Parts: sequence; C-alpha cells; structure tokens
Amino acid sequence: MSITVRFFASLREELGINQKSVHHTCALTIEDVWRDIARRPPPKNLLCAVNHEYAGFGQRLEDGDEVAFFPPVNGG
Amino acid sequence: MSITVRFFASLREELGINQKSVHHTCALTIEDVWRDIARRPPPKNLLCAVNHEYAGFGQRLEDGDEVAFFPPVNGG
Amino acid sequence: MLIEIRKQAFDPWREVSYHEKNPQLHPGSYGACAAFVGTMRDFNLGENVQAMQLEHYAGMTEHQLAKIADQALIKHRLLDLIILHRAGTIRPNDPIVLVATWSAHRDAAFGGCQEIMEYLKSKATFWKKETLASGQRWVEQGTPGRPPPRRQG
Amino acid sequence: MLIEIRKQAFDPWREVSYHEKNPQLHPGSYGACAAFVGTMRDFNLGENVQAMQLEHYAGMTEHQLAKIADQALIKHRLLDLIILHRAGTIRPNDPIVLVATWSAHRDAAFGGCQEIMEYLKSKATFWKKETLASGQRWVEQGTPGRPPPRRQG
Repeated sequence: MSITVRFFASLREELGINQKSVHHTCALTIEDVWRDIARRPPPKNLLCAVNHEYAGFGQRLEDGDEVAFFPPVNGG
Repeated sequence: MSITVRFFASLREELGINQKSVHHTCALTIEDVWRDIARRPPPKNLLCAVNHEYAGFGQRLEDGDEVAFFPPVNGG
Repeated sequence: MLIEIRKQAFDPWREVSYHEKNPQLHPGSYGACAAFVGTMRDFNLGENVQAMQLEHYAGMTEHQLAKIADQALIKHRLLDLIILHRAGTIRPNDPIVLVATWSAHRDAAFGGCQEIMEYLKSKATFWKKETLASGQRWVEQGTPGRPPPRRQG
Repeated sequence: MLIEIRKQAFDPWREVSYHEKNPQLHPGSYGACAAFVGTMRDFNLGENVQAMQLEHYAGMTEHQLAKIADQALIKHRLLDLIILHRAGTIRPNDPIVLVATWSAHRDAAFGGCQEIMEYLKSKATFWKKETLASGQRWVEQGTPGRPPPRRQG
C-alpha cells in the first residue's frame, strides 16, 4: 500500500522533508511511518493527522492515506 | 431649598410630568419627593438618581439637587 | 476614546475603521480588537415592529457611559475603545449600539467588550418604545411594560 | 457564510460591511453582530518583529475551519458568520484573522465568536515564523519553539 507523508513548520525544517511517499506490503500505523522516516523518538508535543483529521499515534493506515506530522498549531 | 425633579419614559407618561421644581424649608429624602409629587406608592421596579448618579430611595437631598425617577433601563 | 450618543444613523464598521486611523492607536501596538453591534430587529415578542423611539436621560447617560468606559479600560488594560449609541427614532436594521475595544491580547478585548455591553444594558439610562401596527408599547427589560393600546383613529 | 484563507492583506471592517449587504442575511432579522480581529503586533516576547511567515496545511485548514463553523452555527444558533484568515508574509499592523458572527441575540453572537476563536487557535493548522533583526524563530503556543539562529551573512 502507498501512503503520502507530509511534515510542516519547524518539523519540516528539522527533518528536511516536506513530502514523501512510502510503500509497504504490511499493515502500518502512524507510529510505524514516523519511525521509518524520522529515525528518532517523536517530540513530546508532536501532532498528527490522517486525511485532514487529527489522529492518534497508534491509528492504522489504509492505502492512499495522507499522513501529516506537525508541531502545535498557532493560528489566529 | 430647591430641587429639580425629572421623570422618564413610561413613568413620565403615566404621571404626565416631565420636569418639576419643588421648594421646601425642611430636610428632604428622595422618598419625600416621590410622595409629594406622585401621590401613589412607588412601583416595585422604580429607579432613582441624584445628580446623574444612581441613588437609594432614602437618600437625603441638598439644595440644587436634580432628582430623577425612571423605570428599568433598556439600552444597547 | 470615543463615547457618544448620536441622533443620526451611523455605519458601525466605518466608525471602527475610521477610529483605527487615529494616531493615538499606534499601528502595531494592539493585537486584538473585539466589536459588538446591536441592530434593531423588525420582530420582537411575537410582533412586527415598525419603528422605535429611543429616549435617554441626557447628561446622566454620558456620565454613566464614561464611568463604564473608565472601569473597563483599567480592568482589562484596554488601549482604546468606542461606545457609540443611537437615540431618537430608529428603524429596523439600524444599528443601535457599537462597542469596540482594542487591546494587546484577545481575552482582554473580548472581556472588555462584553463587560461594557453588560454594564451598558444595566446602567445606561435608555428606554425603548416600539411602534407596532396596533399602537406603541414600552419595552422594559426585554418584555413590554404594558399591553399595547388599542389602535387609534 | 464566508470561510477563506487569503494570501493578500484585507480590510476586516470592509469585509464585515460587505458581508452585511449579502441578501442571505435579511435586514432586520439579526439583532447582534460580534466581530474579532487579530492583528500582527510589532513586538513579541521582548523583541521587535519585522515580519511573519504564516504557513498552513492547505486542505486540512479549510476542513478544520468548516467543522468549527458548523459546530458554532448549530450550538449558538448563528444566522451567519465569517472566518477569514491570512496566510503568507504578514507585516506588523496587518490583520491576521477576522471572525464575525450574526445572531438574533447578544450572548449567542459573543459566545459563537469567542468559541470559534478558541477552536481556531487550538485546531486550525497554522504556524508562525517571526523575522527579527537577529534572524527567524518559530512561535509555538505563544512561546518561541527554539532560540533564534545566529544572524546569517
């Protein structure tokens, strides 16, 4: 299955990754994707989303999902 | 002493009095002024002011004071 | 700071916009503006309303509004504010009141604006008389003071 | 209802004024409008700020704002609302966000406006990077994410 992974703001700059596609044959969680790409423990305040909805780190992914990782938001 | 007395809104219409001057030789309270002019018990929700400040019914008046009686306010 | 009771109709958004051009309100100094506009509705307590007479106690109203403004400025550390209130004959969709507050922070702007509106409703010496198809009625504390008189003429 | 993320500077009061001419918002139907405008300050955390980059997650931001708006419309029985947010390069004194709510009653308009701002701050996917004289810094939850890098060049 194929997953699009995106990073934003300070996290994007630290990892030097804007967007990446990952392909796996087995079932994946958000945590798996993070470990696979970031190769470091997740920051304490890390937020993540799947298909534009906030999601927990343990959520399982499906083919075609867009996963995003980002620091705390700060709009308004 | 001389007191200016004013009525507003529905109270002004009911009593048919807009403004009135009263002259007395003895000490007066707001209540005295009300009884003297209105000749009826005060309505439950009656408000009063002396010199543009809210005042209690028992407040004593001084020469030159402006006393106002009015129903509950309703601005905004 | 603007505190005014005005007999003519006003455009609240133009007032706020104009006020922000006031050099006293330094550009870049405030992070937050909260504004409230109360507008006359054409419907109240189950009846169509054609017009409203807004009576006030000239002198006392201005004095009470100034006290309300001073309290809010200090308590909420506001940088500036507007209290603009109509008087006289009001038509449906006319703005009745504009309150705007500027502050460094959101909570202060919101808190100041809401508090001014609360005090204004409870302390400012205004009274409303509505004109209905069937006659006129005083509106007291959101309820009519007495039933409307029979149609005249 | 207007929900928009805009790359160009906007005049919030003109937006509100224009929106009230929308025939969907019947004249005489609403008694209350509450508006909030967040503006970029030239000073934050003890430092002068020259500019700000406002990054957002296109697609998710719009989706989150639409959810926030729908919740507030129902909960506070709003008649209409605006959520307009800047993105891109912001200068001091530029409006960053406008939230405006229309309702029959004051409490609903205020409550809706404040709640939208709270949710927007906690859920909408925006991030701010400030440009100081000494470099750039990310602002996270009102505090900088890390110390500014040394001046470059």
